[in-house]
Amino acid sequence: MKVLYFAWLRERLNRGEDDVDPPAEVATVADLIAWLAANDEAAALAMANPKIIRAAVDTEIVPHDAPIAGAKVVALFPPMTGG
Amino acid sequence: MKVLYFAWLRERLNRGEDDVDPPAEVATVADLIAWLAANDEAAALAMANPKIIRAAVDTEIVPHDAPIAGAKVVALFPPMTGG
Amino acid sequence: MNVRVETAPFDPGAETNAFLAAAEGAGAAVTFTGIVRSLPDQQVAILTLECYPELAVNQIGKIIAEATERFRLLDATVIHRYGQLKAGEPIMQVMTVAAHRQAAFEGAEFLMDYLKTDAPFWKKEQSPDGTERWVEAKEQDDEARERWTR
Amino acid sequence: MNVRVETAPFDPGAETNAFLAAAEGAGAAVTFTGIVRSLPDQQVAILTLECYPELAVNQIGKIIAEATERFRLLDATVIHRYGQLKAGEPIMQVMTVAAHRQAAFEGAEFLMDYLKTDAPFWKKEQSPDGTERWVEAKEQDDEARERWTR
Repeated sequence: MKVLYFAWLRERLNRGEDDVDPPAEVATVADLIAWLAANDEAAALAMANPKIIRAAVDTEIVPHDAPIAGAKVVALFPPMTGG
Repeated sequence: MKVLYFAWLRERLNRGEDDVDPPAEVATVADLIAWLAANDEAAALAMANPKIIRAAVDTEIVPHDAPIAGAKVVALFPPMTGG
Repeated sequence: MNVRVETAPFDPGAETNAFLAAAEGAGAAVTFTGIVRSLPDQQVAILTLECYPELAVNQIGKIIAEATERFRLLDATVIHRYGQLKAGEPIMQVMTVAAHRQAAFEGAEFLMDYLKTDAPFWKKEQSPDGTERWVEAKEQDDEARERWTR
Repeated sequence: MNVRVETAPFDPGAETNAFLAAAEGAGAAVTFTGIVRSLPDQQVAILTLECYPELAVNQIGKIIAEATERFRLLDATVIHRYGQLKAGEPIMQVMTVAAHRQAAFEGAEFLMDYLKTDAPFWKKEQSPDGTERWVEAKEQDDEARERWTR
């Protein structure tokens, strides 16, 4: 599974993406964020406040309780500031 | 004093303007409309419902109770449909 | 601020670009273009706009001044044609620019609502079979204008 | 309906003209242009827009589809750039066309409000002295979007 990072999340992690293979109990976006933070100090700091992280699974914006099973790409990013 | 007519008011009167010299007791726009109607059958028909006539005195839109003393140009016209 | 009341056609995009070029440092620009509409159930071959140009320039100038102050517009332009127009031709254009999008949008809507009811233009539609009718003032246009006084 | 997410500059007026040319029989067209703003007390030399293009195209397409149905738009286009932009450059443009002005205005405002909060772009401002800062999401943008769900 590919995980993409954008904006200050990308900067704080110092990378734009990860290739990960989380265990089966990592079922939702919230689980994935917690799992990433538990396995990486930079991720723990960058995602210390998961509430402000938005997510998309396979180019669909989803809430944190959305499942990630079978997902090819999960994107994590701060609130959007387009327009 | 010049009186200008626009849109269907102009068409019903079959003219775009009049040169008039109303007596002093014709003090307001409302007086002028009544005086024009009293002196001309086409005007009487066209302005039978004075409420729907709008007026401008010297290129300022005014209510019917506005004075016309000293005015050079009074314009009478239906509700506007610009934009 | 710029008011143009004229018979000649105008190029909507070229007007927008000229307007934007003059508005440096601004963040948000809105252009409204009114076009001669022809609906299947109400076909319009020719739209004739009658106008009292001296009063139109005066009224539109006042409306722009009010919008500029009220919404803190950095600039605003109104172009309004009169004379004979064909279906699909641009009738008029309102352009506003402001620091923020809400002001630019509200300024343009305010200008449009007032132009509909307070600018001395009168529309006459001619259908393809030659029938003519004066467009009646709409109550909903009066209501649209009234919302700004609430 | 047309969505363009791209790095290249665009010509606001030329886009409006192309959009209008495709919208025959319509009565009202609104163009909103967002421009890189530089205020005296908050000078911006370069605005960098980060983007997730695949998601942006997807999200903007959904937003346009919703606006088109809700406001009965005859057509709508969104152009949104990303990459490095200088002060005064157009960032993005929304265009709507409808039979009546209220629909064209509301459609454009709806699109803008949703683009601000639901399209995957992130703005970073660089001041003339080189200081960089990520633009924070504004609560008022969330509120602006919420008005459409009431």
